[in-house]
Amino acid sequence: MRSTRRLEEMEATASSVVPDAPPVVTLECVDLVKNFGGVRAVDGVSLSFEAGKVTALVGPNGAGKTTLFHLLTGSIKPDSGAILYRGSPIQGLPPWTVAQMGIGRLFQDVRIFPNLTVLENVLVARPIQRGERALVSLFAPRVVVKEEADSTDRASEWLDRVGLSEHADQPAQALSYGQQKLLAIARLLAAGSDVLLLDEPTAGVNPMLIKRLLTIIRDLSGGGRTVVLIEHNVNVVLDVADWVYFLDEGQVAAFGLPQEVLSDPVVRGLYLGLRA
Amino acid sequence: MRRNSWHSIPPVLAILPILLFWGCQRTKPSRSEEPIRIGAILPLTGESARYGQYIREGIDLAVAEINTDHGINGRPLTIIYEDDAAQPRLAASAMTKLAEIDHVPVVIGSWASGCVLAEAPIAEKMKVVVMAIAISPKITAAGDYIFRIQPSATSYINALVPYLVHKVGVRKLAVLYVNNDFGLSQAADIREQFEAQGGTIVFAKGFPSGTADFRTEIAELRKANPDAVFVPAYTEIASFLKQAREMGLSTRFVASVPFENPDILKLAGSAAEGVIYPYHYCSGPANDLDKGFRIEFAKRYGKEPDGFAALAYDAVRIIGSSLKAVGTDPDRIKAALYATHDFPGVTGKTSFDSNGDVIKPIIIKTVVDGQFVDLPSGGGTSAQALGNQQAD
Amino acid sequence: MLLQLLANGLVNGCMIALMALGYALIYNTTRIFHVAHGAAYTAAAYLCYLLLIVFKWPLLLAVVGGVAAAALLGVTMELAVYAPLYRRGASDLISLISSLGLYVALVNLIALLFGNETKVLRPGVEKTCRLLGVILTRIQVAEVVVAAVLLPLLVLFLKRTLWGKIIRGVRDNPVLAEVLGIDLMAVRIAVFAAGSALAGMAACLTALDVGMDPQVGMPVLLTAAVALIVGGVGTFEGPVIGGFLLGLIQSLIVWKISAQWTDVITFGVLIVFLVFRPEGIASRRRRLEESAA
Amino acid sequence: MNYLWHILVMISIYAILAASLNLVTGYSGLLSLCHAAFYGIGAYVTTLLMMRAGFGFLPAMALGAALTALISLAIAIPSLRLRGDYFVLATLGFQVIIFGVLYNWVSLTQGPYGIPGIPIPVILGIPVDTVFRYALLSGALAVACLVMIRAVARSPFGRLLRAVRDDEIAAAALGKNVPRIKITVFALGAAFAAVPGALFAGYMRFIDPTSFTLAEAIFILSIVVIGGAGSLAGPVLGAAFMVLLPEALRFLQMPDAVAANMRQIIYGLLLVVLMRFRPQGFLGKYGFE
Repeated sequence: MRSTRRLEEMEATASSVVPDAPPVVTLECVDLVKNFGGVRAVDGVSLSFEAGKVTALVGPNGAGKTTLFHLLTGSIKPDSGAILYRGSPIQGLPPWTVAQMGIGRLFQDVRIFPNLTVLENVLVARPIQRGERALVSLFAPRVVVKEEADSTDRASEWLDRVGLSEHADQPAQALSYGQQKLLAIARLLAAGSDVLLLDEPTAGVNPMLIKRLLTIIRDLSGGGRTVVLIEHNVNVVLDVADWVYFLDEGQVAAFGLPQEVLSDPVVRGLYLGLRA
Repeated sequence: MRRNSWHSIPPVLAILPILLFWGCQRTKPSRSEEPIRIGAILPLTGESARYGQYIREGIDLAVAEINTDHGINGRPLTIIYEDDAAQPRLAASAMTKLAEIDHVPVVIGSWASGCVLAEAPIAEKMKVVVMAIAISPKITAAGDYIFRIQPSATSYINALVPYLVHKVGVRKLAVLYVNNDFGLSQAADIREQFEAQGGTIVFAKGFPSGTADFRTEIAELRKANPDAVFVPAYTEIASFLKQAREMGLSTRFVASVPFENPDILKLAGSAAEGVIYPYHYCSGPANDLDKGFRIEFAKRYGKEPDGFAALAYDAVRIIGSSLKAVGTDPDRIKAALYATHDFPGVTGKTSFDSNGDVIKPIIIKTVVDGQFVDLPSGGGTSAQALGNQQAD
Repeated sequence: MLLQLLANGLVNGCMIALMALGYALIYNTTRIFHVAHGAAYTAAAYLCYLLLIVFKWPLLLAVVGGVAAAALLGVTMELAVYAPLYRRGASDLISLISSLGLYVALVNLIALLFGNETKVLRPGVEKTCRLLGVILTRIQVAEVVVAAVLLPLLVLFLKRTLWGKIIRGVRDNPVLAEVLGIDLMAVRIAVFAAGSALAGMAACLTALDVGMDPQVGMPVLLTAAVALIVGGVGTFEGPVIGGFLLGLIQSLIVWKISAQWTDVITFGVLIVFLVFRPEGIASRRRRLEESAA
Repeated sequence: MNYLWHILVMISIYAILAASLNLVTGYSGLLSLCHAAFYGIGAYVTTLLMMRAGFGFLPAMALGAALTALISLAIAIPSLRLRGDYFVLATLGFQVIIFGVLYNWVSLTQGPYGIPGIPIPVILGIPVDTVFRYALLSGALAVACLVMIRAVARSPFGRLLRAVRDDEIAAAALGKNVPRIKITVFALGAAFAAVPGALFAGYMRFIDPTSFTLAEAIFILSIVVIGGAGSLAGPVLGAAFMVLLPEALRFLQMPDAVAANMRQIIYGLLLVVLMRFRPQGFLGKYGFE
């Protein structure tokens, strides 16, 4: 075990740092294991994420970070271990159920809907639309029209928030990569997710847009949401993260405040050394 | 690439309706010196195209002869061919087109029974006489305007079963039928007739049209050991016979109407020897008319006429004589056809019953030395065949 | 009786396996649902007919000609239709629809040139051999011999040699293969040639045995595709195993039920495999699409 | 004029078929080769209800649509977890199986004999007994179906379909129950395909399984592709084109011996050329890319 501290110690530290506000753990996983063929991609990982905080997952490529996101969102099923959302187990549930419970995800490769317009991308994300039922759309068009007007207003607000209103009617594939990331975030916001899992939100994005992105992320956690990000950019981690998990070879190698973890010599050797 | 609008539609789309309307304009109803047009709907493509081809050869020869002999009261006869690829949908389309655009009073065909049944309601409604060359018993009741020059499938069996039971002495019969309306109805008819005559059916299985490998069925047939195997099928029977001989199945083989097809002899070779089957057309010239037909046919196409060509030839001549007698009014043609009695055709004396079904002799034939030949005692007299017809 | 049934199934299985292996070569490498493969099959049979019956070539040369024609047609289809689509980055579905178009056009061209009627290459009764009560014609014996020689050799070749590795590499990751300096287009041409030649071989042998008409290609192709799925996509022994299994099953259907249910049951088997064991018999891995997100 | 009315009936039938398949293939990206089976089930159920249970045309058609949708569930539920080629193959398999059942279940469907003498539809007491009246009926039904399909396509449900087509993993991550959406659209497409089945049966007054083959399924799919997958007007235009093409070729003075094969060759080459140079069809926005 290479981790600098044991899990119990980590938790003790975590609560001792912020003594005044009792942390609310929204999402946690316990002893998660996932094998691919002979490879242990995730090897007994236990993590917990708090409401109103930004938690960063860092670690070298192949450390199992993205696999962890797959597991947390139900895209793949763990071999063993538990995932708890507000105390109740969610492992084994299909991805749409997990998403409906309030766990949203930004994909590393954004995964916008390229042939839909920017506005439509956001509209799709709105949860529980009656017009999304085929028979309602066929036989109760008035209900749908009213609902759509409302949805469009809300969607436009979110687009405004990420600064994409002027592109609303363009096909999403016409946007730049950075703009696509903003769109994907707007989509997440529209979905009303409580927990946001962001896989490398700043990768491939120009500094201007990174700034806008980070503001949004800070606002979100400030508003009480749980934000988890996978991030390679040290400055971003130092800038927005409240907590950092360092993962290596499918295990948690370190946990703590960003400055602490990122100044740990082992972490520096493993991670920053590689990426210097 | 994604900005598309109407102007990017290929111009061919615009051409289509123009072509269509041009076509409609082009074919006006005929005046008195113009040719008399009649239609023909045949399978000219697809799996059944060969039969369409045979029928066409008979039609073309008859038309050529009528036209060299002053046509229809001085007006030449022309045929407008339409393809149905043996698909009912296309037959219906072709029927409507012939009735509506070409205003034909008579349509010959189709060959596939399903196509005739699809044509029938349209022909009834638009008052077009249909002369089908199809075999299904269902066509009997298809409508007032629907005639057919080919005997119903049942009448072939009516002629075949007494021969099998009394002349050949078959007691145990196996049936291996092509799984379509023809094969199924033949199998059902022969079961009924054969069991009524005291025989037993020891094996009955279908196979999909186009099957080329019968070795598993043959292995079973060897075990079932029948006196004879009845195989109502198309050219599939060639493969069956070949493989049956190869695998040493030594029973008598009985076929149905489509057996008389030179291709089958070519394919099966010596394996076709001795196969018994019912047919509507003799091998030797049946009469002087037939002798002339065979000579002309050989001159024109360099081969012997097929039984379907002969039926088609008779059909055109019967229609031609009706046209000569009563003109181009479909109702009068219809009446003339119902009144046709013992028309001298190359396939024998031909009449129509009140359902529009043909009454004509059916004979039993076989293969000897690679030739289709008539069996002397198998019938051939009009009287006996007529008797069978009436029993139907 | 039972032995004869097994023998019939085996002979049919040989031909399905040849066709399926050829199809697998193309499908595994290019991911094209190559329906026009059926047209290559038909074309080979007809060219063999042309050479043997019309031009009176010797049998062996006519078969070689048929096989070569199939290979040539396969390569031509790749160069004229599929390669441009691939370069443009068109999806598999575009290729599928193009392939359907090719099939319709080619089969009707063959019908136009040769007529719609059934043709046989060896009319009349064939000489037979008897072994343990099983009767086989000489052509059937030839079918078994060709399959017994070709199939193991090819499967071993594909599993053991560099060529096999390249083909598998292209299948698993065409982009990576190209980065590694493999000439993707050359590999595609090679698999189209080899796969179509196998179809041509199956076509000529089957035509010698039972003859052909212009429509024979599609059912053979579909059976081969089912054999490929049942055996296991992505392997080379899979389609062979699947081919033999289908040959036996079809013989059994004819015996126990009736030939008219062959299609229904064959495709029933396909559905069962697609739903319950999509990786096929031979493959131990589950398909990637199934597990990865 | 009847000839033109007849063509209109045919265009109506294929327009509904193509538009319903377009919901499944164009909007949802599920390439299905069993649409002819649904068309056939619709035709048979309507026919049998009319002839054996004495139903009127419209009630029989509605029940036929419902039953077809139900049967489609049996196909959709096992097939929809398959992707790409595998899904295509599964639908192809079901097409062959359903054709085989229609063909071989003689006691119910009269199998290869077909069912002749289907009663003339009577709408509001008026017998639809001329080609003109039938063109009105089929035209009206086509417009009704197309309007409904348009409503579905433009609704949030339609948007969801396009989202699933573009990226089903992303759609699932947004809380959308992807399998249920696919099953719903598949059933909806099947239900709409039953309507032209009923129209066809009532028009031909004779049905047999050979009208509902794999070749027919491919034909319907090519209408969608040629017209333009994922567009609203595309299937109508495609249907018009594909129905008119052979009819127009009837008037070209080709030697008869080659005409029919030539038509098929032209049709095949047209598909190839279109896929090469205009994969999104005449009007489509989405080219399966």
